[in-house]
Amino acid sequence: MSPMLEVKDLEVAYGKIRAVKGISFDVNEGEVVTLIGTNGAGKTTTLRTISGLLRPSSGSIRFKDQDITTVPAHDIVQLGLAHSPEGRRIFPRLSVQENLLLGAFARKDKEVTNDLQAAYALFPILEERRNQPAGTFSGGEQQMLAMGRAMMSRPQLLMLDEPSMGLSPLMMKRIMTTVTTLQQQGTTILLVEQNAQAALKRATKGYVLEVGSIVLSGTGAELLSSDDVRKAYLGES
Amino acid sequence: MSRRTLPDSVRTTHGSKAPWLALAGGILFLVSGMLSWSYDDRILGDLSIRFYPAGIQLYAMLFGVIGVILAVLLLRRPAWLSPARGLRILGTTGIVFVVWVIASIAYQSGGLINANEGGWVALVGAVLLTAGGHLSPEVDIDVRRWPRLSSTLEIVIIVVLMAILLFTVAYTLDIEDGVIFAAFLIALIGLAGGLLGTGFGDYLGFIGANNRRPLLLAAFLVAFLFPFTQDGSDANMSIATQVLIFAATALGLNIVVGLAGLLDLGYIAFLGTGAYVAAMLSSSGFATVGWKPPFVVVMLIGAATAATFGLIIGSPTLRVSGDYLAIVTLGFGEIFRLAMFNLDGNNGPDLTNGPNGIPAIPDLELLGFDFGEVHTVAGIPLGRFSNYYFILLLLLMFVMLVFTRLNNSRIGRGWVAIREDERAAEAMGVNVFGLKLLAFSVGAFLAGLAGTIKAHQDTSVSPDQYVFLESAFLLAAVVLGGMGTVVGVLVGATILKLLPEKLREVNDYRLLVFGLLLVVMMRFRPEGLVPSKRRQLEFHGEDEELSELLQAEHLQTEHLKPEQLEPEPLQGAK
Amino acid sequence: MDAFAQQLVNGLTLGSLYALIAVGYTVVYGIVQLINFAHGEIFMIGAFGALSTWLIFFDGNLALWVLPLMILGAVIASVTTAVLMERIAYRPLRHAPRLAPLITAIGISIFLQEAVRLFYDEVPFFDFPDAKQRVPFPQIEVVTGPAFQLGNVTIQRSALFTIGCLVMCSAGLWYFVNRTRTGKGMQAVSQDPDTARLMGINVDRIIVVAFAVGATLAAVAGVAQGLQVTNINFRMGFLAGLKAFTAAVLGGIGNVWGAVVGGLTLGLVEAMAVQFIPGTFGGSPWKDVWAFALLIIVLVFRPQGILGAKVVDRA
Amino acid sequence: MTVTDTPTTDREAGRVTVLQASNVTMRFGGLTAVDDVSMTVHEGEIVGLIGPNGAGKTTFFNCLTGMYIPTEGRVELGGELLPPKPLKVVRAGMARTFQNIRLFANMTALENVMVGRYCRTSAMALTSILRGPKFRREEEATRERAQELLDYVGLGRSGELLARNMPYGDQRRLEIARALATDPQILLLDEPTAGMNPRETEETMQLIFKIRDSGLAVVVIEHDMRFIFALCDRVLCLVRGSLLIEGSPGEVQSDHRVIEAYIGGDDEEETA
Repeated sequence: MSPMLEVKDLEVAYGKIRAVKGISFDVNEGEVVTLIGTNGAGKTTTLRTISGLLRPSSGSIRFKDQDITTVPAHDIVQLGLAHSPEGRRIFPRLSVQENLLLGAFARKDKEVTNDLQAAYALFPILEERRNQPAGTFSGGEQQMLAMGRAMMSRPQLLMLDEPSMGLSPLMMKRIMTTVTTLQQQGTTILLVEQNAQAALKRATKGYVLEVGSIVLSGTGAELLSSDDVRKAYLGES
Repeated sequence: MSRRTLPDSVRTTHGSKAPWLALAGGILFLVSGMLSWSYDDRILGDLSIRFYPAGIQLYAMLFGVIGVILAVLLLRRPAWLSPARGLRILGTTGIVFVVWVIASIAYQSGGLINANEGGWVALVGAVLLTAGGHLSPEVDIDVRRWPRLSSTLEIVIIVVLMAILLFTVAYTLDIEDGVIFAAFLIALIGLAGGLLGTGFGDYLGFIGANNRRPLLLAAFLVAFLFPFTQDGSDANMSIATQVLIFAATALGLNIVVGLAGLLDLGYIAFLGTGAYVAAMLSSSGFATVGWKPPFVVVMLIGAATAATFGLIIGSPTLRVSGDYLAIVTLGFGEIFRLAMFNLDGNNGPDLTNGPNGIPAIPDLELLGFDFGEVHTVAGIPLGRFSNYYFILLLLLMFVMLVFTRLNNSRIGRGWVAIREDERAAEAMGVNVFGLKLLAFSVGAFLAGLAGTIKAHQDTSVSPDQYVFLESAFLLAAVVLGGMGTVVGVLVGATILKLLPEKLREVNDYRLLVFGLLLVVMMRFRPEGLVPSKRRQLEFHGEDEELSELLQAEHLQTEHLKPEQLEPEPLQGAK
Repeated sequence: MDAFAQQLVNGLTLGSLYALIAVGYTVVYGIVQLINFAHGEIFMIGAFGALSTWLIFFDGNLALWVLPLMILGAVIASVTTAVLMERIAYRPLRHAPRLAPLITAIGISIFLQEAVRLFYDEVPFFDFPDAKQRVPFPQIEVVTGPAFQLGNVTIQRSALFTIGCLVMCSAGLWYFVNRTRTGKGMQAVSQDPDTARLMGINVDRIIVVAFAVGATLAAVAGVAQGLQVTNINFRMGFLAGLKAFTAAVLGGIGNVWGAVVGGLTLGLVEAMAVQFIPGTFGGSPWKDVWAFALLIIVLVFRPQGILGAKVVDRA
Repeated sequence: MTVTDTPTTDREAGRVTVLQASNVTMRFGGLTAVDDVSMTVHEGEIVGLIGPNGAGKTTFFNCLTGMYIPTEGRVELGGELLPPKPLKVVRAGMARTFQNIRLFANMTALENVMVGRYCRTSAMALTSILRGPKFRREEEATRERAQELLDYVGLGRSGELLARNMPYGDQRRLEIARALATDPQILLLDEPTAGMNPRETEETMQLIFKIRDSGLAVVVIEHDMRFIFALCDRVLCLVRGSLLIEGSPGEVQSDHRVIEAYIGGDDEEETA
């Protein structure tokens, strides 16, 4: 079976500066795959390119056996690939419910209401505050909203960019638990995280990025026990 | 900048035919000059006689001569010249030229049937030239490897070129017929482009860069001599003064727009301020102020008033985003016009005579020199407009001096930094607000200065001279010519003032074409005709080839003439 | 007191007109941060579109039922122009420095004025009047004609029509922005275009819709203006556009309701200035000056405008 | 206003204090981005600022550079209250670089550094137009100083390159040269090695040491732990807006709270 997402020799440049220098990786159905690495390693750029916000300078991206390298972002969502961006990027002046419904913007079916209930079930606090403007939320609540919103498009593959950024340990755990829940419910997940420990622990597969290239890959457990990873990303000497 | 040419495969298979195609094209052009172009002998200076070339036929033959020269060059394949580029320019403009002439014949004499064989032959010739140019290989030329001439010889070349320029300008302005005028301009672009495109242009630029001071001197000498070519006639001198005042004002605006990057849509108001101040303080019987100071004082007051207005309008609005500034200045321009319209004694104090304006402003008199009289120098009479021409030339030189010196200084660097990244500039200690305000008020000051002279030259001021459209024209001169450059604005101002004067036939469509021109320019060449290299990059950020080119240029000047980096183009002493 | 009431009516009428046009500036700005300087011309073309519709189909017929069809004609003309303008001139410049679209806008503005001036009477197959002078606008019955008197206050029928248009358009706009899918999409794009794309929103389409919405309201304003002033001309868009932009800034550019509030405020300020500024600086010759002065004052003290926010927002 | 005594963590009391931030709190609406953070930086010292993304480092940094005025607390530079405008802050002797390089892309390297000299030169409009000897001397001095600084950061031969065409690492160093051109007492570096390869990172470290040794105080925000712990004399760790710990690299590195909050400890057990 071919992988759900297949990234091949991807290169992305801002002007002359190459942020991603020819990386290849794939994500199989049902997996949680994580990209880890320091700031500026090219993780976010990779996700933005997959979801169509950036155009690669070379390389290809295939999703469910379809070449999506040049498909515009708004069409990619409809194929079942959702992207919860770095910094959450919720629509601050819209209410929670409006934010969630925008997540289903691309859908034409009638089951949106059910999914809204599903999102509320996932994060009950969102339902309590459904009419509140999202901009007044705390970081953790915004992250829940962003994830809920991404799920509203009924994605087969969900890309999460730094979901734990700036969150308290408790909230971070809450978010990470949700990642596992979503996986169990059948969503494939591509996770970009700075918190390598937390991410690798849940990942079936991991890739380590350094300055735009993949320097290491393996299963989550392999990477967790790798000396290099422990030194570079887990602060152990 | 992008060089769109044929694929290499086509060029290798058919490249050998290129010189012959070009040669045929050149010969066809030569022949066409001997043929009849028009059945109708009343139009375009009679093109109906065979073997007796008149104006336009002569231009066609010039195309032929240069085409043949380039074709021969192409056959000999010199390593240091690129005839291909010249041919492409020559051929393409040749097509435009012939189409323009044939279209004009058809339009003026009522049908394409009146276009005779000459034009069609020339059209084939032009196409062949273009084809030859596109098929022949590009030669990378490096003018630095051309033989160096002695500096005296270089200066001689500059002087000769300037003399040719003077002659050409005088000739061009003498053409009465608008269509022939335009045809000549097109031919001029094609012929000059064809010759210079081969690499001579780069070489001349190189010589010019090595002799900036002689070049400037020669240029001003030519400008100074221009009135002497007019034999006392005021017709062209009147246009020339218009061009000068327009250019000086546009150059002032270029400080604001091109250097500091602030869009001012009400700039005409500052010119108006200067003009109104001069009018009110003049000895016109309609002047509203009793005080009649000498003109030098009037100039200073006019300019200072304009600069003050600049400060008043600038200080509150320069902090907000650029778009707002554009509209606020537009609003200010309207306020100025309305105020001048209203201040007639019925609505507010009587300062401006309202819609009637202040007429009968007397001619200037400076140091006993009466600008209204004809003076004879070396047997050549110089009329009223020639007198104003000289003082306006001085004004233009002054504005150029201010422009270049501010640009090449700490202040100029600050402006570029602000344009590039305002927040970063501020964080590096650049006084962003102060520099913007400076640009705004210097621009206003210069416009005010120009206005005081304009009032006397026009002999009247009225509100309808200072409408938004005039501001738009000034802005267009800056944009068309090239933001941030002196030469560009001079070119832009000349085109925008000269063409409507000469092309009276299409005068009604003037504004339509103007509007379209702005849109097309912004789409395809936002950096203008003679762009500042840096501006070009700002508009084509993705163009790596261009940025490397500019960099090479930097290195080249550095490498060859270190003192060239010293930004003192107008300094007299070494 | 009567004078005040009279100026209140005048101000609201004028303000309604400004508000209708101002929405176009603000909607487009909210989505693409572009000041569509040529929007005044869209208003002008709306008026000519209505006139053309009348001349082609209903020449001589002044019955009320003609009016909606004239408005429809106006809307078609304006929207077509605006959408073409976006597609041909603005879209290629989406990532250019900000100077470029602004200068393009000036070019379009001049081009459209001149095109109407030169070619309106030369449109083939139709006998249109020469637009180089003022062109009389059909005075539809019921909405023109004798004014109402309320005590000493005169209320023109066309004034009521103009205010009515604003009320209806505002209601329609509210429904569109808040209750339709596309409206929601617009709100999302104005807050965060990149994330909106991730939601599956076609940003290019939303931008076209924004231009179209603005053009629709401007077209209605064009008809209202024609009925009120009884004639139209190719230059009518310039000053109206400038004032409407002032109104948009006044209300807080990017904010739809700001445009409405700003328009009404500006109209009232102008009307009151005519009446209540004493001495020789009062009266109608100076009202435009006061309007622009107000713009500058607002920018100094409250650059974000009366209603502040930077986006298409809920009231 | 009482200024607290020099913090006890300062192991080398007696050195000149360059920058002192006391109890800085920054709120946006209801959100407290920085909560009661104090920091002292001495001459010839490198202080590191770490913390997870969104921990308020950048906000705190912006308070230090005068971009924001803190809601509470004060920031003093050389004993004087930090002036409220970025411009004046630079003149008072503080220079910074940016997280995502903000060079003047279409200017040459030399011109970029010359812009940095702006606040230490004085030629105004009239002087620039008249071009007296003073103007020329100043212009010459500016150029010389800029070239000197390019040499200093190792870009001496790149002066005529456009900033946009320079390699990434060179751009970072150019930004430092430009900042140094303002003659600062203290240099604030925002992620100076982001996106660099190990060799470039090492070179940058040497450069920062060199700057420190010339007597400047340096504050560095960085994510690269190895870099920070090798570079800094003292490290502050911010978490969720407040100061978690301040100490020597060794102390911070081994603090279990830092590992837990930032580097990512065994969250399962910790929060259970």
